[in-house]
Amino acid sequence: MPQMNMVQAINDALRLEMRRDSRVVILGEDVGKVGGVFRVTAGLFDEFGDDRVIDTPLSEGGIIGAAIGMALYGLVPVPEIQFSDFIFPAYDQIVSELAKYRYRSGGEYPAKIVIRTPVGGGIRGGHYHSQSPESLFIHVAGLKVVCPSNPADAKGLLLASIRDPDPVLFFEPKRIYRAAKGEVDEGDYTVPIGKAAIARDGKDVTVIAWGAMLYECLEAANQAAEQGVDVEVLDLRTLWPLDIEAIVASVKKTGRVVVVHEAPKTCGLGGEIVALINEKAFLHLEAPPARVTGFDTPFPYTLENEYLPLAHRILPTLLETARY
Amino acid sequence: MPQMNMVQAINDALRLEMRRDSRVVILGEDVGKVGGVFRVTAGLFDEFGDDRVIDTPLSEGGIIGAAIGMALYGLVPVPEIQFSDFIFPAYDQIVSELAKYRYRSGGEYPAKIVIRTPVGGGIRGGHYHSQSPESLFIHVAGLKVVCPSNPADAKGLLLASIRDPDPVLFFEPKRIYRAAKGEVDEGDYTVPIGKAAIARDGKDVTVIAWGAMLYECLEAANQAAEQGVDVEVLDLRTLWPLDIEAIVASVKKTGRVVVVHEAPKTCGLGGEIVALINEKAFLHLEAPPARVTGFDTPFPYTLENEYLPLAHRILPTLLETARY
Amino acid sequence: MRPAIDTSAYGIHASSTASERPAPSAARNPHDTEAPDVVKVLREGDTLDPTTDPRVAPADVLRLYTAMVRLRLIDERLTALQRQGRVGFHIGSLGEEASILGSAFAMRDKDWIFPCYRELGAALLRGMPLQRYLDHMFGNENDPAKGRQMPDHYSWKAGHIASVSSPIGTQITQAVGFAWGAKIKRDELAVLAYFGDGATSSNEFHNGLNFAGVFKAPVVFLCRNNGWAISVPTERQTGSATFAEKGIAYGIPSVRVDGNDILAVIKVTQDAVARAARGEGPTLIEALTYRMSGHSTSDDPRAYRPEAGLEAWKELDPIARLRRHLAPQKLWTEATDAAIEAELEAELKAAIAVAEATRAPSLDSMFDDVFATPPWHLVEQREALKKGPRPKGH
Amino acid sequence: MRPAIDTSAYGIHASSTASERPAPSAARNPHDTEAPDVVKVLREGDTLDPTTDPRVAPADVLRLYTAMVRLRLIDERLTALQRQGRVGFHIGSLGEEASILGSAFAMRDKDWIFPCYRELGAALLRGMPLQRYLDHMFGNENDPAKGRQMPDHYSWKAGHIASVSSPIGTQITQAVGFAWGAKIKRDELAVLAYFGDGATSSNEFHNGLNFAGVFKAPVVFLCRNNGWAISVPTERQTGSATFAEKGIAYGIPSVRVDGNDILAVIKVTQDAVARAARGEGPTLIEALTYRMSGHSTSDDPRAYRPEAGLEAWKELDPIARLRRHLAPQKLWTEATDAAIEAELEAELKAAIAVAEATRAPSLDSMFDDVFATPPWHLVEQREALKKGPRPKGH
Ligand SMILES: Cc1ncc(C[n+]2csc(CCOP(=O)(O)OP(=O)(O)O)c2C)c(N)n1
Ligand SMILES: Cc1ncc(C[n+]2csc(CCOP(=O)(O)OP(=O)(O)O)c2C)c(N)n1
Ligand SMILES: [Mg+2]
Ligand SMILES: [Mg+2]
Repeated sequence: MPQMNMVQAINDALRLEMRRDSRVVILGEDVGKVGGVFRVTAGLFDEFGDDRVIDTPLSEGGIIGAAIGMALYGLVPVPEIQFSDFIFPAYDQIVSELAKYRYRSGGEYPAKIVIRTPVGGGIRGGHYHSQSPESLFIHVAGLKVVCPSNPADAKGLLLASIRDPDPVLFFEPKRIYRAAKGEVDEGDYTVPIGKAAIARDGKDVTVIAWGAMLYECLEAANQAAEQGVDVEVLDLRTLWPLDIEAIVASVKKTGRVVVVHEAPKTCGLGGEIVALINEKAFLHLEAPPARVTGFDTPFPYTLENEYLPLAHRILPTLLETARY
Repeated sequence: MPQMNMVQAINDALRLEMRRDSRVVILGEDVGKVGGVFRVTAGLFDEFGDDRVIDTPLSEGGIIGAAIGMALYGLVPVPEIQFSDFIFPAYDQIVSELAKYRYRSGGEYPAKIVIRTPVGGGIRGGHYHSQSPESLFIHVAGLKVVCPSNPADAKGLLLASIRDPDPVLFFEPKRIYRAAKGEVDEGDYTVPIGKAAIARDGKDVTVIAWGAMLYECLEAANQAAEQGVDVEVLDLRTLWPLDIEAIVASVKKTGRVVVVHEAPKTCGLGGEIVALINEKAFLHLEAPPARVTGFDTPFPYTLENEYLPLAHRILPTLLETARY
Repeated sequence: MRPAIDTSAYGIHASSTASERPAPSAARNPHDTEAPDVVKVLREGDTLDPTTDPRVAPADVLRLYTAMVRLRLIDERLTALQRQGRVGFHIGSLGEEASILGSAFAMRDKDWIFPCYRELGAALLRGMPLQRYLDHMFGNENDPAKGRQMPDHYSWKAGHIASVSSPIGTQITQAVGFAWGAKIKRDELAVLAYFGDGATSSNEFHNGLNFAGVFKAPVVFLCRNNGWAISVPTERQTGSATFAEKGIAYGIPSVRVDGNDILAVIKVTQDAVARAARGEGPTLIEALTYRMSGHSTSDDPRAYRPEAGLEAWKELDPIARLRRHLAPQKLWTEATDAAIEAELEAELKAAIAVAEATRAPSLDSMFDDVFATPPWHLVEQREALKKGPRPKGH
Repeated sequence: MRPAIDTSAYGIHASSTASERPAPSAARNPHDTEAPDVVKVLREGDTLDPTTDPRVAPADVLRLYTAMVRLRLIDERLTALQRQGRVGFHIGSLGEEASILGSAFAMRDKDWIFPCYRELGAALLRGMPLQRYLDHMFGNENDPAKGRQMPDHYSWKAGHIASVSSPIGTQITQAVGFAWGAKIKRDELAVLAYFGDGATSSNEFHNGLNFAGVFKAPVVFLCRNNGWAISVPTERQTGSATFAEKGIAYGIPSVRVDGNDILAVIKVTQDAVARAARGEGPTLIEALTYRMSGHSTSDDPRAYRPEAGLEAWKELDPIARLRRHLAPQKLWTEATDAAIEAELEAELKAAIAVAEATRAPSLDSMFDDVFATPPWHLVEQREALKKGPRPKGH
């Protein structure tokens, strides 16, 4: 199997699916001729032409609104939002329209699109090229939310997302776009939506993460191991609907849990996971579930590495929770 | 002291502050001549004129964007969004701009506005006249969020919000706009932002609520009392920043807690409150913290009373939690 | 301690305080329709302007007349049902029937319609069954929207009618995407997108027209300029002299039409469909008309506009104008309206009886269609709800 | 297991794959500036068009020339610093200096400027200290933005410069609200709002111009039409023939100007300020210019546009054109540029040295200014961070 980075794996999935299914179209800012500001759609314009890989005017609302219309017509649009920080001009189309279309029409009009967008910090992008807005979409009923942590999952999850009957927000952790490399099957395969993966087996404490922070958790887990704490690392992969079984199983095993995410702490997905664990495994808890997250401030530029929940911030919480 | 309903109390606060402070202006759809679709701004156009009570074009993004600009100039805008369901076209201006202005300019440009908007179900408004989007704003650092449950608080909290240096989302529970009545001081007074109120003293279980659902909790508490369960009811009043002290004190007293809100469960404020309680009072918990909330579906029309967390749905959870 | 719930308001309530307001503006002078650029067909007397006459077959003209009268009667009945508390809400089209029915008539069967909320007439003209509509209005178990949406938020895929949404303007961009999708697939069809004058201020008007202009999507944008967005008059909506000229900003040809002249509306819409079919892209139509009633059953317009303004518009009533055209040709007699009314009355009575007697949607149904298949959390929530107690009075 | 972090991308990376693309479009032909409606002042040779000449004092012309040269040199230096990895990012204005400096010059001191991200020149012309700017570019402790924002996202209240934001278009509506606020307060001032051609597609362009048109806010909308929005050419941005004509949709008078003719830009901006001062409201200016460099330090335009297109624009270089005007009058000699460069070089060297040597903002500072006073949760988060370990390499 060839080695690919995340960008290549996502590009591979898009190419494969566009060859297989002529209904798939890509639209967005700079996705065409230049292949996207991160080059994720590179080469697709050349292969599929301007009708299927479409540079649009500078309007996220227009991109998503038009994509919804295309979906109602029977196409399978995979719009790109250049940075997830710029998704908000389209927020009304996503939460008021896309999320509710199937429901409000009694099933007559499913509006299935996959919104691809780079997420998270790590490129010194400051307030507006670094945010992780997943919980702002998870709270809204009707959207599936996915975030892969490695090239093989990225390809398989994207193919699953495009073939899923429901709208999907597909968050691509830009910090590891090129840095995360691995073997990727060249063929057609999917990774199921709604299933987490155990990235590291452990028995003392569970850490739940996704995307770029997974690697920070693994790093912290290795450091914890040196101190005799055996950490289990769960890679959520699908952020909604959560793999609640995997979470509960792991927490029942370890009795201790830490959730890690880049987004601000308050009303982030971490809080929801803690509340769900309370509901489903309260009597198994041997320590208070903890969160290591971005702070409740805008995402800063110079102090980016102080803001992010990197391994040095995760480790103490892991140890505390394990030793509670 | 005169009796007022919520609409009258809010109107009273606006009039008082507009008389006191000539920087205060109101803008929004139908707020002027007709005094708002719920009549909350009735009479203000006549008293203060078209320069300070302004009917705008139909654009929430325009209303909030312009209000931010007015605030930068030195006015104190109190824009109205006709229904909180229609706030999303302005979401980018709120989360990318309003919330971050003071921070990103190193304090040079605080952008202080108060966004008033009716919230929640109870008027048979279906998907788009019923939602409770508070957690979508609480997650975003830089915004204060307020939701009163009675006329006296509504007036005092609105005056505090207008005088607060930070941007505030002021959610008005439309279900009780006219139904909640009470004595309201005609004079100038404020209710502090960030302070909860104990709406009912109790020792067995704490229920945390706000806005219209407070009355459902009180009703359920009365029914629970008949079954020998003594419920403490906390009215949050300010949704962010939370009165964490009041919450922790009550939970330490009862050891049991139920959070109630209209918004969908997942990633709602309830989950955050449960997670915070875990962090701050884990060893005091004698039962799993529970949530009684709207479901993770769009807000339905016919089955509105099945969707809402009314007393009949709150009571069983109260009893279960108390008897756990 | 638990206050009674206030279910009275989606919209405007009549002002209770008498107030000395500046005289409200007229918001669109009826004489605007006399401007030279406004397309008209019907002349006083029974003649038609031969240069613009779309030459609609007499049987079709009569069908349209019937549809206008029926639509008005249906509005009246729904308003009455709302006043009686039997239906929660209704938003009618009094005075705007010609704009709605003329434009819908001009679209071909294969074409699609993206309504705002005030174009029931378009759906009915396409054959949406009255029973389907009333089941929706009562939000009962047979409502195709499964009782989930407010009244007048229907959809009807078989009739190529998209799903009505409350947020203003959102359907405009979607209509453009739909039409653009057809163009990408090399399917020749056109899409009619309806919206009001207020909607021209929305983000989505801008996005929709901009994308349509760039990608030459085959869309007919029909702006019903009825003078008001709830209480806000058109002068407060835009600084431009007309809504039609907004097309210039997007390179989209546009036209103003007398929206109370059904033949003129048909003419300009047919021209727009022909442009779309020739691959020339979108057209913006501004139909000059007037919202003769309140915004909806929640609104009392006396609080913000003078009754006087209405009088001039009553002269221009689209039904009366078509009647004045039909009568001299003996296509209309006094008996015509009575017959239409009698027939409709029977249909309505039956449909209302059935709709009202049909029970509410099941609890289960609340959890369907959020996703294609309910995930674990919705299954859990559904089962918990079904096991628990029901609300009082259910 | 932890992969190295990729810090290379805010923007476009050069294409590595050779590809057979259709010839990229030119996006704004330089000869557009010859259209009869485009305002020009500078003629070939050293004469000025007397009908449009704003009659700027020679000393001011020289000051503007100096400012243009300095701006270009500063761009070059910042780009070099970015290439050396000393500064994280820079977005320059190569080729657009006249549009930026001419319009800023035409505003009165009391007026305000709402920049997009490419108008450093306007802030510098108003006197923003170079040290302040460089402290910001290095995101150090003295950065007035406290190292929180990306480079080139400054603000400067004392100079009436609003706060730069990344999301495209948001400043437009804010500028309108600001100007409208002044109007409500009966304070006579004007606001200059800058944005690019791409920004005309944003929600906020529509909202801003619509509100300004209705409320007659004293705003000068300056659209720098530089041909590109990153890789997207103007033909993909709008179906309209010009950006100026978008003003019609809002009832806003508009004008096209040769954006590389600094005197012409001054002329149309002064006219717009005069209109605003007379209470006549907003004006939309389309300045025809060209982005001669990549979008930013993250972009390599060779991936999407032919070098050939640049040649014609180099002929129209705004600095060279002003120089051709100054030289015959002996206001410019070869020595002029050398002197400007030498002076700037000394200033820059000193400022960079200080900025680079200044330490990063404190941990505490990360939690300030979210609110006026940090609530309990931020105090807790701050204290926890300060107690905990620091990241590697800090
Ligand atoms: C985004 C949004 N904002 C506000 C509203 C509330 N609202 C409903 S209808 C309406 C006026 C619409 O006016 P117009 O577009 O002219 O259509 P008309 O009702 O006159 O047919 C308003 C403000 C809404 N539905 N959606
Ligand atoms: C809402 C939003 N979407 C996308 C971007 C990414 N982006 C940054 S600059 C730019 C192009 C802007 O083009 P234009 O308005 O013409 O200004 P110019 O850069 O040419 O001066 C894009 C797409 C953004 N910053 N904000
Ligand atoms: Mg209208
Ligand atoms: Mg540009």
